[in-house]
Amino acid sequence: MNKNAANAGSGATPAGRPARLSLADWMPKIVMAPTVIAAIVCIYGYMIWTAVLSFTNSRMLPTYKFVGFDQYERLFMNDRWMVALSNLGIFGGLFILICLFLGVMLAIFLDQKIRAEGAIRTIYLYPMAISFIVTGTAWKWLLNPTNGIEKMMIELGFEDFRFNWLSDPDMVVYCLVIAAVWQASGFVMALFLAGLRGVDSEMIKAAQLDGASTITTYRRIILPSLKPVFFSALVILSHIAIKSFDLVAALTNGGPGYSSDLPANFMYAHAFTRSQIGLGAASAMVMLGCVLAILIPYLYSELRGERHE
Amino acid sequence: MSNVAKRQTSTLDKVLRIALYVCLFGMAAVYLAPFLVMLLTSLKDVEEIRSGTLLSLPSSLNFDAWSKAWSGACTGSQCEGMAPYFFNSFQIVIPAVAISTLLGALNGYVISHWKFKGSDVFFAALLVGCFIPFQVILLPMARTLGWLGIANTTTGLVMVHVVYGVAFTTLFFRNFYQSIPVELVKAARLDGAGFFTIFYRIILPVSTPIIVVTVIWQFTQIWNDFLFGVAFSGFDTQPVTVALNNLVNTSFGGKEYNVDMAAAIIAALPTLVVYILAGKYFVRGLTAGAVKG
Amino acid sequence: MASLTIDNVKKRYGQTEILKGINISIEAGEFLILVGPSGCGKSTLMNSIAGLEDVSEGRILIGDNDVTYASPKDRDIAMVFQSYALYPNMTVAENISFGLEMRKVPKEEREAEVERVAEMLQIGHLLKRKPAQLSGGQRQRVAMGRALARRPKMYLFDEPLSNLDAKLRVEMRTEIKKLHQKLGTTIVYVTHDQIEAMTLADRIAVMKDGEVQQLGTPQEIYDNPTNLFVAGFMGSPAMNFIPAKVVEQNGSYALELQAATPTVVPFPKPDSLKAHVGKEILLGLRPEMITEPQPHKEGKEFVVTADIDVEVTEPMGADTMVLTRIQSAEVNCRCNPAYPARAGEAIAMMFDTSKAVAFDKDNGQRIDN
Amino acid sequence: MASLTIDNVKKRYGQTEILKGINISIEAGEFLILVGPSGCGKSTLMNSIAGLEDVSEGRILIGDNDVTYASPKDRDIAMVFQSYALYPNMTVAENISFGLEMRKVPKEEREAEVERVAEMLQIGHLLKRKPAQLSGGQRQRVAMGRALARRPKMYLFDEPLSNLDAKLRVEMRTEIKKLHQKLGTTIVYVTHDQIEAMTLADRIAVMKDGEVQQLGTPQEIYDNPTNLFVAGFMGSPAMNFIPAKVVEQNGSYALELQAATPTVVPFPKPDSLKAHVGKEILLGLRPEMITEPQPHKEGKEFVVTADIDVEVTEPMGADTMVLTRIQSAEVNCRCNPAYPARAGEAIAMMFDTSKAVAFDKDNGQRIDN
Amino acid sequence: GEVEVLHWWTSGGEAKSINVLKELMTEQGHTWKDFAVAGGGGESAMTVLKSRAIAGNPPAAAQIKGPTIQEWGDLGFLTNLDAVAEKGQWDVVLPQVVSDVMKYDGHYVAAPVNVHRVNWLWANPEIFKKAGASIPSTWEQFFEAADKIKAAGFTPLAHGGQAWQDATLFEAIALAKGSQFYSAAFVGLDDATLRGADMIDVFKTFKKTREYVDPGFSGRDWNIATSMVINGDAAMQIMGDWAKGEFTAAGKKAGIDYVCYAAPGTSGQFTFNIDSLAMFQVDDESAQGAQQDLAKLMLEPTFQETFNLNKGSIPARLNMPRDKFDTCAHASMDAFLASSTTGDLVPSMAHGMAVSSMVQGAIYDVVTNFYNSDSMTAEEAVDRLARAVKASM
Ligand SMILES: Nc1ncnc2c1ncn2[C@@H]1O[C@H](COP(=O)(O)OP(=O)(O)OP(=O)(O)O)[C@@H](O)[C@H]1O
Ligand SMILES: Nc1ncnc2c1ncn2[C@@H]1O[C@H](COP(=O)(O)OP(=O)(O)OP(=O)(O)O)[C@@H](O)[C@H]1O
Ligand SMILES: [Mg+2]
Ligand SMILES: [Mg+2]
Repeated sequence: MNKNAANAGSGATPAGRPARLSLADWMPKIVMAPTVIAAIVCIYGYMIWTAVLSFTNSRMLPTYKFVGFDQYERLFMNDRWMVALSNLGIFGGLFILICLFLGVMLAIFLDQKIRAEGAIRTIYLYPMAISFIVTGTAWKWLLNPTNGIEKMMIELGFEDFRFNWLSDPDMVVYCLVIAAVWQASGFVMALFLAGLRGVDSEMIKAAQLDGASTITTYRRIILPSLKPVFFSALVILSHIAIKSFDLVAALTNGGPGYSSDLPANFMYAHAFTRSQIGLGAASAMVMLGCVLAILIPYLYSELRGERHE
Repeated sequence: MSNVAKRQTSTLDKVLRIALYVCLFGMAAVYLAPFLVMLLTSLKDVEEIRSGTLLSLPSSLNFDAWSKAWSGACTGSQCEGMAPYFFNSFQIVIPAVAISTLLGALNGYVISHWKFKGSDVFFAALLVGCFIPFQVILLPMARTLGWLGIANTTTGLVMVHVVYGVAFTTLFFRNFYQSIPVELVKAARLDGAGFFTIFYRIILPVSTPIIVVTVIWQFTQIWNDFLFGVAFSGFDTQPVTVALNNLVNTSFGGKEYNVDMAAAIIAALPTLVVYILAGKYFVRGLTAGAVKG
Repeated sequence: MASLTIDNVKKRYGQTEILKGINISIEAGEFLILVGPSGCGKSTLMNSIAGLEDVSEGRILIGDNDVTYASPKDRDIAMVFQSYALYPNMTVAENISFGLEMRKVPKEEREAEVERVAEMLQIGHLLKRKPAQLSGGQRQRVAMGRALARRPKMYLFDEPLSNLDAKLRVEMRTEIKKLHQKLGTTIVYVTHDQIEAMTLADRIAVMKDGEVQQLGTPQEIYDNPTNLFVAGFMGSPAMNFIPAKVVEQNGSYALELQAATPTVVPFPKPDSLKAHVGKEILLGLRPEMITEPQPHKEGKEFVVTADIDVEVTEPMGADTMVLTRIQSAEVNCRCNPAYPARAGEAIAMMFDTSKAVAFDKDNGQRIDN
Repeated sequence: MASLTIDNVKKRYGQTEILKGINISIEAGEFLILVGPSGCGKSTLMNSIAGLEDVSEGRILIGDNDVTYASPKDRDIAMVFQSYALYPNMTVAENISFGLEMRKVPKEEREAEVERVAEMLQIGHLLKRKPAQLSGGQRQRVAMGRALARRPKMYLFDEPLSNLDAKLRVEMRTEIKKLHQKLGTTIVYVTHDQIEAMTLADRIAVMKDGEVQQLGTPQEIYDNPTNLFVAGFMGSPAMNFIPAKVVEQNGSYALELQAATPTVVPFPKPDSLKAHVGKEILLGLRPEMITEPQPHKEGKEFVVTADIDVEVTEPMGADTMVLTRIQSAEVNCRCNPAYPARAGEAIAMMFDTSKAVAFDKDNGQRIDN
Repeated sequence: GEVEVLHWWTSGGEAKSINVLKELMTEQGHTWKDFAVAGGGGESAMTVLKSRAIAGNPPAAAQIKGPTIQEWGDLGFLTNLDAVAEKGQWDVVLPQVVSDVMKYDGHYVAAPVNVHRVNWLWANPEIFKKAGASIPSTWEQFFEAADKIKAAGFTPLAHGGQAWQDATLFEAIALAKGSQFYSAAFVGLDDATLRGADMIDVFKTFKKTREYVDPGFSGRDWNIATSMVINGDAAMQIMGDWAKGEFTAAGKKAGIDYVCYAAPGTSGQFTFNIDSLAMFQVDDESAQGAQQDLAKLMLEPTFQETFNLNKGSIPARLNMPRDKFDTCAHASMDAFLASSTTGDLVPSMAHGMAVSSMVQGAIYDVVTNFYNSDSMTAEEAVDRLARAVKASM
C-alpha cells in the first residue's frame, strides 16, 4: 500500500517530462476545473471583495470610499464585538470537543452489533433534520426558567432545582452549546460510523491477539486509522461553530443584552440590519483571520503527515 | 468490530451489554426530548399549550394543527400551508445534492488518487474557503447571479448550493478515499481502465458509506437552508424553510404553537425519510481483505 | 507453554463446511506444522485456535482449559497473519511493541525487546517507517516481529516466510528453531515449504479439504505416508507412483514394472502384497531412489537397474531431474547432472526400493501396513 | 511481444535512493527473472516498468518506444502484484474479466477466457466469490488469473506463487512455462524460489540494494557468479566459501584448505591464481560438490578426499546436509542420508573442485575470470 | 401589469389586510406577486431586498419605512409617485409628518398605510383592583402601583427581554422627560442631551423597572408578554398599539377586560411608527402602471380602514370615518391630531422612524446591555450611549 507512490511521483516529475496532450492525462485536471473556477470566483473572489469593502465606509450598499483601517478600529472599540468573539471561543471550543467526544462514543457504541441500530441511528441524527427556526422555540421552552426543565424537576419533587442559564448573561452561552451539540453530534456519529465500517477486520483481529481490550483496540488501532475522519469532523464542526447564526437567532436572539452574541450574528446585524456593510466586512475578515490562524497550521500538518500513511 | 466472534457470554459481558443498551437508549431519550416536546405540542390545542406543562400528554389526539400546517396555515398572504413549498424545495435540493455529491466524489478521487502538482494546495484552499461566512457572499453572489441572468431562479439557487457545498463533499470523499489502497487503482490502470472507468467500477462501489454521509449532510444543509433560500429565490420559488419561517413568525392574534411545531415536523419529514432510507446503506465497508499488508 | 487439543472442530461458512471435524492433539512445547493444498483450511484452523473465528462445532483446549469460547486476548497466543495485518498508522517499532504494551511491559523493556527482535529480523533500520513504506518481505518480517516480541503460551505462524529470499528464509528458519529450543513454546506453523516442514516440525499434520490426512513426525510422513495424497503431497518433486503388477516369485511377492522392458523389483514388505497378487497396484518411490546406476550400491538388496525412456531433462543445479515414463505414469528420476540422459532415448536407471511403499489403485490407501 | 530496455533507471523516495541506476536489456520474448534480497528494489523496478511509479531518472523502452512517461494503460502490460490488489467489490470472475472488458473484448470471449484461466489455476469453483472469502493462495491465483486472461505485450509477475503449496506451485510453474513457450510474450518475474528461477528463466538479474549485480543465463549465474554476493545468493543451501591459501605446486597453482588436516585441492583455472600466491582467498564450492566419497568418482581429476569436522547434520529427506567447519567458515556438504556423519566427529568428505570458483577476500570479486 | 411586493406583513391580521390590497389590485386587472418574508422586524426582508437590488432585479414595491426610505432614495433605486400623489391630493390628506417621511428630495417615493402609536400602556384592571392600585400616569405612580401589585403576588410589568422591546420601554421613559428632550436626544442626537442629567435619570428609571418584571423575561416574545396581561398574570405592558390585536384575538374588550392609556407621563404625546411601501424603479411599462395603481389604492379610504382595523393602528390619512374603530383607536387618533400641532408628535426611535438604522442599532446595544447588566451604572451607560451614537454617525 504505497500510499505515497502516486504523490511522491508527481512531486518528483523530472523536468524533462514531455508535455503530453492526451485527453486522459488531462482528465483529472478537467474534472477539477469547475470546482477550481467556482472556488476562485465565488470564494476567493468574494473574499477579496469583502476585504476591499472592509476598508471602505460602505453603509447600506457597497461603495468604494476608502477609509483605511477605520472600520477595524471601530470594530475593536465595540464592546459587543468583543463579547461575540469571546463567546465564539467558549462556544466553539466546547461545542467541538463535546461533539467529537459524543460522536465518537456513540459511533463506537452503535458499532457493537446493536439490535435496533437503524432506529437509534436515526434518532441521533434527526436533530439535524429540523430547522432551528422551530427547534429554537422548543429549546427556549425547555431551557426557560419558569416553565421548562426547571419546572419539571420542581414538579418531580426537586424543590431546589434551578436552571436559569438562559436568562443569566454569564451562562447563556452554555445554553447555545447544549442546543448545538444536540443538533450536530448525531452527524459526527454518522461520520465516524461510516469510517468504522471501512476498517480492515484483520487488523482488529491482530490487536485482539496482541491482548488489546475492546476499548484499547478502538483507542489505539481503530480510531488512529480514522484520522482522516477526525479531520472531516473537525472541519465540519468548526464550520458549524463559526457560522452558528440561526441558533443564536432562534434561541436567544443574542440576549440577555447581547451576552450570547456570536460573530456571525454581529456580522449579519451590522451588514444587513444596521446598514454598516463596511463594519460587517471588517468583522468577517477578522473572523476569517481567526479561522485561518487555527486552520492553516493544522491543514499543513494534516496534508503533510498523511503522505506517509 | 462486528467480526468479533459471538461467544457464550459471561455475566460480566451481559452486564456490560445491558449497560451499553441503557446508555444508548438513555442518549436516545435525551435526543428525543425536544422532539417529544414538539410532537406533544403539535397535538395539543392552543389552550392546553398555554396551561399545561411541556411534557404533559395532550388530553385528546388532535391532528388539526397538522392538517392546518400542511394545507391551511398562512404564510404571508397565501394560506395554503406548507404543501406548495415542498415542490420548490425538492426542485432545488435534488439537483443540488446530486451535483455536489458527484463533484465531491470526483474531486476527492482526483485529490487522493490522481494527484497533480497543486492538487493538495488546492484542496487546502478549498477547505479554507468553506469558512467564509455565508453572509458576506450574499451581495457579490447576488450580483454574479444577476450577471449570469439566473438571479431569483431555481437554477441560481442550485448553483449557489453546489458551489458552497462542494468543499464539504470534496472533504468527505477525499478523506474516505485516502484509505483505499493505491494498488487497486494501479491494478485497474494496468488492466486498461481509464480515469472514469476506475472511478465508476472500482472506487464508487466501495464508497457507499461515505455517499450516505455526504448525501445526509448535503440534503440537510440545503433543505434547511434559509439564508440563501430567502435571498436568492423568487416569490414563486421560495423553499420550504422560508414558508416555515413565515408561518412561525405570525405574531398577531395569538401564536399557534401547535401549528408551528407541526409545520416544523412536516418540513423535516423529507430529511428524516432520507436518513432512514440512506441509513440502510450504512453497510460494512468492503475494502478489507483485498490486499496484503 | 501448553499442550493443544483440537477436538472434532468443524467450521462452516454458510452452507459450505470448511473444517470437517479436525482432531489434533499435541504436547506442550511441540512444534506442529500444518501443510496442505491451498484452500484446505489451514488458516481457518489457525484462526479458530486463536479465537478469531468461532468454531461451528467441537472444542479447543489449551493445556487443560477449554478455550473454545474464550476471547482471543485471554488465550495468550501470538500469531503471524498470512496477510500480515500490520497496523498501518503505527511505525514498525510501534507495531512490534504494541502487544508488549498491552501486557503492561515497562517502556525500557519494550524498547530493548523491539531492538532485539528487529536485529534478529534484520529490520533495525526500518523501525521508524510506516508499513506502507516497506517492501513485501519487510512487511512480513514486521509481522513476525510482532509475534516474536511476545512470550505467549503459544505461537501461531501462518506462512511467515513465504515472501523472503532463500537466504533470509534459511536464517529466519534457524532463528525460529533456536527460539523454539530456547523457550520451548508450543508452535503451530503453516508452510508450503517442504524443507521448512521437514526441518522445523516435531509433528506434521497434512490436511486436505478440511480434514487431517495424517499426523506424525516428519520422518513418518515422509517415509510412511498413510495414503496416496500424503505421499504425493510431501516431497518435491513428488513421490513417483508407478503402476506395478504384484507377482509371485520364489514364494515371496514382488512387483513387475513395465519399464522399457518389463522388470521385476523386490518390495520391502512382500507379505503385505499377498492379497493383491495378479492385481495392479501403485508403487510409491521417491525420485531420489531412482538414479543413475551407482557402482557402490549395485548388487545390494532392493537395488535393481532397468532401462527407461527419457522424456525431458530438467537441470536444477545440484541435480538434474530426468522425467521418464513407465506405462501411463510420469516418473521423476534424480540424477547427477553429468549423467548423459537425453530426451527420446532409453537409459539405465537404478531403482532402490528399500523404502518403497504400495498403494491401492482405487482408494489410494496404503496396502503394505 | 517486445524487447525491454531499462536504461540507467533511478528512483528516489524523498532522500533515499531505492534504484541506483538499473541497466537491463532483454530481447523480445525473453523470460527475465529478478532475484535479490528482500527490500532490494525488485517490486519498485516492476512498478516502474509498468508505469505505476514515476522514475526519478533514466529511460524505459518497450520495443523501440520510449515509454518512460507513457500511461500504464498504453504500455499494454499485465501484472501480478505482490500484494494481489484484487478489486474487493468484484467477484473472482469479474476480477479476472475486468481487464478484458476494458479492452472491449466481447462478452462471450471474456467468459470463455475466464473459464479457461480459472481451470488452469484451479479456481473454477470460486468464480462467484468475493476476494474476502478466499484463502491466501486462492487470492494469489486470482491475481494471476487477472494477468493471464489478457494477451499483453509483456507480463510482470511479482512473486506470483509464493503462497501456493509445492505441488500447485510446480503445476503453475509449468503452466507459466507453457504459456511462455506458446505465446512467446516477454516476461519479467520476481521470485525467491531458486528452482523457479533456474527452471523458468532465460536470463536472471541478481539485484542488491538497488543495483544489478549480474545479468545472465541461469547457468552462468549458477556456475559463474561475478562476485561473492551473487554466488552466495543463488543456490540453496548457498555456495560454501572456504578460506584457502594459494600455493604453488608443480609449476602450477593450487589451494590449501585447513580441513582436519591441511589439504591441497586443485583448481580449474590455476593460472588465474598466480597473482595471489601466498595470499588467502575464498574458494567457492557448492554443497553438492562436497559429498560422501563416491567410489565411481574417486581418482578423477579435481576430486580430492579429506577429513573434516562435523558440526550438525540436517536430514532433508532426499539428502542430508552435513554442516562442517573449515577454519572459521561453515561448510555445507550434501550427503546421502545413509552416510554416517555424526556431530563432533571428523569424517571423510570428497571435494569435487571441477566447478570451483575463487573470490578476492577483500572486495568479493571473482579472481579467476 | 405585475407588481411584486416584498413585505413582512405575514401575521394573521396583517396578512388579511394585505389581501385586501391584493384583491383590489386584481380587480384592477393587475397581477399581484406576493413576496412575504417574515421575521425579525423585517431583517430578512431587508436582506432579500438588498440582494435583489444588487442583482438588478428589485421588486416593484417593498415595505420600507422611515429614514431607510431616504437611504434607498440616495442610492437612486426609488421611482417617482408625484403623479399619483397629485391626483390623490396626498399633500392634503396626509399630515405633514407622514408625507415628509414618504418623500425623497421633495418627491413622493412611498405610500403610507398606517400610523402606530408606540407609547401605550396596556393594563389589566382586574389586577389593579385586586392589588388596590390605580393606573399610573407618571413614573412615580408607576412604581407605587407596581409595588402594590408585586405585593399582591402579580408581575407588575410584562416585558420581553429583546433589544427592541427594551428600547420601546426605554423610549417611553425618555418621552416622559418631555418631547423636546426626546427630540434633542433621539432625533437631533445632541451630545449634551445624551450625556445630560435627565438622560441619567431616564436610565435609572429604566433600570428600576427591571425589578418589576418576572425572572423569565429574557428573550420572551412581545405577544407572550401581552398574553401575561391577558391571562391575569401581569398587570401592565408598555407596547405599541399592535398589542391590541392580541387582546382582540383573545376575545377581550377594550375598556372592560383591558384598558389602554398613554405610557406614564406621556399623555398627549405620540411616538409614531409609520408603515409604508416604497416603490422601486422597474423597467417593464405595464409594471410601472400597476405600481402607480398600487400607490393609488393604498391611500383609498377603504383600504386604509380595513387595514388599520385589522392591525390595530390608525389610518395614515386624515378625516376618515372613525365609527368602526374602538376606543383605543379613537384615543390614538385624537392624540395624533392634537400632538401634530404641539410638537408632541415624535418619531419612534425604537422602531426606526427617528434615526438611521446604524444609530438605532448603537442605541439598542447600549440600552439592552444596560438593562441586562448588573454592574453598569447609569452614568456609564450615558457615556457609552453618547460615544456609541457618535461612533455610528
Ligand atoms: N514509500 C516508500 N518510502 C520509502 N521507502 C520505500 C517505500 N516503498 C518502498 N520503500 C523501500 O524501498 C526498498 C525497495 O522496496 P521493494 O518493494 O522494491 O523491495 P523488493 O525488492 O520488492 O522486496 P521484497 O522481496 O521484500 O518484496 C525497500 O527497502 C523499501 O523499504
Ligand atoms: N469468508 C469466507 N466465506 C466462504 N468461504 C471462505 C471464507 N473464507 C475462506 N473460505 C474458504 O475456506 C477455505 C479454507 O480457507 P483457508 O484460508 O483456511 O485456506 P488455507 O488452507 O489457509 O489456504 P492457503 O494455503 O491458500 O492460505 C478456502 O477454500 C476458502 O475459499
Ligand atoms: Mg492460508
Ligand atoms: Mg517486492
